[in-house]
Amino acid sequence: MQPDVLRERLGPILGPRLLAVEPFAGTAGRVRFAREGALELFRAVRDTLGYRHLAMVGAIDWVDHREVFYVAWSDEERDYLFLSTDLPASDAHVESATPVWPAANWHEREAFEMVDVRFDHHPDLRHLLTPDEYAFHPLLRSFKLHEPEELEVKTRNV
Amino acid sequence: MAASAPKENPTNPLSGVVRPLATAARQFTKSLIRPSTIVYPYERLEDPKFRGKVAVASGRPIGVGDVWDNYRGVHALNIATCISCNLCAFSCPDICIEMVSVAGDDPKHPKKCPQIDYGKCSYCGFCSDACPEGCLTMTTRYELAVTKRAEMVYSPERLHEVFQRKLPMNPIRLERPANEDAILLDAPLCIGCNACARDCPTKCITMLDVPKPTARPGEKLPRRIWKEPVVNDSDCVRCGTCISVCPKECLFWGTHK
Amino acid sequence: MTGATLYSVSAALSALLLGAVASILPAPVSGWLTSADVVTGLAVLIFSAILLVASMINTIMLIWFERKMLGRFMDRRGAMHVGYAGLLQNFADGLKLFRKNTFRPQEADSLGFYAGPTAYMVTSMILFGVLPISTGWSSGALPLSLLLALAIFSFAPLFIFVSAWSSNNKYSLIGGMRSAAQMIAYEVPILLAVVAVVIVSGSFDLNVIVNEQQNYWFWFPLLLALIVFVAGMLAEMERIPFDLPEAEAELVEGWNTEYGGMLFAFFMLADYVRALIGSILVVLLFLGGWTMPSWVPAAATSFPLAGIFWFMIKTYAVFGLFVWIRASLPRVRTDQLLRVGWNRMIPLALLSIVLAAVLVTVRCLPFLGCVPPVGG
Amino acid sequence: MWINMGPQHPMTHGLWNLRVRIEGEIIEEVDPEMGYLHRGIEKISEDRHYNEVITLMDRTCYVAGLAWEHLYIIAAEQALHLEPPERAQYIRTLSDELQRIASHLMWYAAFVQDIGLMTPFLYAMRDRDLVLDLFQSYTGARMTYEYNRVGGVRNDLPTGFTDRTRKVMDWIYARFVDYDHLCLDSDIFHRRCDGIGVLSARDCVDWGVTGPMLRSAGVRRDLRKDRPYAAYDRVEFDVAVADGADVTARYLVRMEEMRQAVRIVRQTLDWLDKNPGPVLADRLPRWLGAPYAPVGREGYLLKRNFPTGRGFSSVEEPHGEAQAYVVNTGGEHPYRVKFRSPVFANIAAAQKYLPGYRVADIPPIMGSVDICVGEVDR
Repeated sequence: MQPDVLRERLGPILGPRLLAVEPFAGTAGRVRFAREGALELFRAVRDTLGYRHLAMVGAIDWVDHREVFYVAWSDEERDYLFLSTDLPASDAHVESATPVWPAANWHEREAFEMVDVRFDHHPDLRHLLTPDEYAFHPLLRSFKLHEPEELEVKTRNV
Repeated sequence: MAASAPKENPTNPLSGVVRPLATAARQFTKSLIRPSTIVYPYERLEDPKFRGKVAVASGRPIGVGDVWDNYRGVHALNIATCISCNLCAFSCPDICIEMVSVAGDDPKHPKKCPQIDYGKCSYCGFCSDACPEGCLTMTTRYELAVTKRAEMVYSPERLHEVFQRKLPMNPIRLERPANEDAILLDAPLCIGCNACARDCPTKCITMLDVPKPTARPGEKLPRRIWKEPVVNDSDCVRCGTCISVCPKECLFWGTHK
Repeated sequence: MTGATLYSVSAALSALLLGAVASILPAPVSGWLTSADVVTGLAVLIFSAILLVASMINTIMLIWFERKMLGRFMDRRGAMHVGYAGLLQNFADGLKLFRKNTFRPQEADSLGFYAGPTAYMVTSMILFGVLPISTGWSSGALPLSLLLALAIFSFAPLFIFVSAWSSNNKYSLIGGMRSAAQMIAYEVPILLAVVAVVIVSGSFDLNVIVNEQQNYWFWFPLLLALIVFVAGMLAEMERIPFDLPEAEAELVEGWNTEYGGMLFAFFMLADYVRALIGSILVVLLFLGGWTMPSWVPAAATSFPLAGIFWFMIKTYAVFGLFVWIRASLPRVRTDQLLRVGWNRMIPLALLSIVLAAVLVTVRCLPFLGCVPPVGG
Repeated sequence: MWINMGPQHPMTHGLWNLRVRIEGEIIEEVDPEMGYLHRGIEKISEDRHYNEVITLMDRTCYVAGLAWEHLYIIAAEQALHLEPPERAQYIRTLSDELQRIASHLMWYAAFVQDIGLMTPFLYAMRDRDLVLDLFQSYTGARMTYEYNRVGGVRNDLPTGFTDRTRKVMDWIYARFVDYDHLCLDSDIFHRRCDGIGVLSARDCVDWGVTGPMLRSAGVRRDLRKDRPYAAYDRVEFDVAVADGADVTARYLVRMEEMRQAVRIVRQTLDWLDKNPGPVLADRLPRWLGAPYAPVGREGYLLKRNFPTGRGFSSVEEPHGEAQAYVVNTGGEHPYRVKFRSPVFANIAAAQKYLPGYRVADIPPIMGSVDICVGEVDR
């Protein structure tokens, strides 16, 4: 499925909330959309275009804004589709994809704890990999790694 | 062939018990004389007797032969040929290599050689790949158990001891890429301080005189030594020491036009 | 009943010892020491000490035997380092466990937690006093020794359940309940299979049962009973494929999850004691006990310890069969195990009783010879 | 009653916690808790040179290191606009398939132990050792290979390697019969494994389940066929599919995949024998080529502009479909690396395929998922 075909088929459904469809090697295209149309887009991508399998959900911290991306796979097209949306860093939230793709559950939990993106109407938005009381979001750019010297372990024998 | 249909369930419980029993018994008879185990502290896989044959059946030792040629174990360092270029330390992803002084001929300018902390080392081999002189290589030695954390740190002398044991060494030497970058000079910035030539581990930088321009009236000439570094590309190991010691940041990586 | 028996040896030893001690003591004490009661009492003590040491050494050797044999099934060597071919490895393991601190979970019930493994161990060890090993090498001709042995053998689920419950651990509890269910389910077919043997031999006395097998061993005519008995014993001993109570894949270590150090060693050792006893019972009931095959020359049969020699060979061979099964079969599931126990094993055992009755009626089998008259 | 299976539990094969609510022996509800092995590999990657991330890839999945290296390398090469030489592609294909055999043997070993069989565990580990010997002979390590490089692979195959590999493949192929004798022909195996852990094809797709679990439900999907990468479009093989979607079906799929892997390995060996050539792209930028540039030097990148790019790759890893997403903003470190592990989704679907079965069924079912916690937690 070519990017222009994607634009043709998704345009009428999303209208202005479809921002751009760019070619992206390794996938059918990169669909950029405004977050208001998230759930409609997911439904359209799954039911109309046939991308039934959600491969991954991730988030990137671009300091000034955050990007959430979704990768879906279609058995008919034998290809991936890349969806992404930009969220303001101060108010990073987007509709959860779990009603459409149950597979999004854990991926969104991970994005929530790592990049501090909230997913509205997620059934169970807890931390996945870090403890519940962990107050940091490790994959934000503001989270700096320690220099190895600082982590030097002092032991009795040394 | 593609869709391997599920085999029919053994309907007869008796045969469903007899087949596994027979298979285990067959292995039992095979390994009665000599099981495939290699009794490790007494027999070693890297022993020559296990080499050069694919002996996999029970009753004979397992070994695929020559598997130790590329092995990445403890490093061996030849202090004599080390040029203190720092490339190993820079290429180390785990920051476990530190350049420390070793006692040498010249007490005033001690030579710096890598010291490796095996508590951090991941044996990736990037350092020995990066070593331009082939003096830091990896050997087949893999036994490192010690009782104290400090003993995990191998000083250059200890690494040299490993080298002197003449263990089989990793023979892989990587080719330099054809289009690798060279050291270029941003000439107007240079002050001719000789720092690069002084610290160059291969001594491939020579300071050549540049003509001192005659000052026009009213123009103030920069205060500098009128020399410029020239890099001999064939000798250069691309360690970047000159770039890091340059006080004016006038040296940089690039390709010749 | 020729030659020395274990009791006669210990009685002689006791008389010798007491006589030596009495000779250096004043008259009233020495007279009391050499009196028949004291000599007999010490003889019993020596007898049980010898029996205990012999059975413990055998149990530990059994563990070694299993480790080495399982190793060969798996194309490896088993224990190799301590002693020749790892012979002393289990002693080293035992020493290590003995030196370990035995701890008790805070919420565990103290009495049950400590009493469970001890009672389990003790009841298992007592059995050695009941089982005859060779002619005269038993603690006496008990007329119902088979019943006594099986009764003591079936104490185990109680103690396992007590120790599991008092560990206050969910895995232990599940393991204990499984263990109790499984052992009770397999008690019944085992007893029914034994009934077949009893019908043919006409006695509950193990000595008599063995003597009945002089002409031919019972394994062939009572094959069905043997299969039921071995399967039931596997379940009783909690060995693969019936080791659900301690199925380590789902229940960590089952009912002994919370045990460490010497208490764990008690469980481990008692498990192997029970394995040894299971093998001995199979040998006694079906493989002719200490009787020798007919091809053994007569000169060899009269050798003093020949009976014990053959007995041990058979016992270890039976245990080797258990190891072989362990090496090749996966573990079944609880519900399947219980279903097999109640739905398959009991009918098979009943059928074997019928076959035994037929055998007693017919009395003689082609190629094998005749059963001696019942009660003989 | 809630019981915690893990984080220290024989069933888990790694560090994770399966919380199970049981009623008697029947599972009512499950709640997997992950994160015990979280090492922040995605975060560390942001602070590392492109080639240095490879050392992390071996540790992401410690039983399928070469497959994960391959996954990352494809994405990184795409982000950096590089093309590896053809011989390197074949070597990567060979490595992937050898790794698939090694990983599936590891799975087999762990799985049979879950149903109480100890003997095939050692058979599989012994035969896996031979594959590890092969890895050692050309990558230099048995577990952490660090063999792929951006733009190719580190070194060519040693002499005599192809002959040795053929012999080992013959040996292992013959061994598969023994494995089937001990499991598939065993009555108790079928009693334990038939009809448990069923996850229908529709649920598989909904929950993002991939790999042998998906193919065991009858869905013929394999990235090696659907979107061929490396040299998979130039070798012949069949996709292993089974019906039933239960534990036995997964067993059949994996065994068949190992047989197909042997087939692919033989073809790549034939090609590699005939076509010598370079294994590392020669037009690498200095800072990616070997030997490696000092990465700590700031002066280098300040004065040059590098192309930016995004790389997305997907690889049929032994456990399923893995995806990597690498964002290159022109620095010497990747800006963001995101990995998607197949086991991540396969465990997330546990609430679909575990309830209704018994506690004793948990080990075989979770064993048939082939869990590698390293790549779930990353």
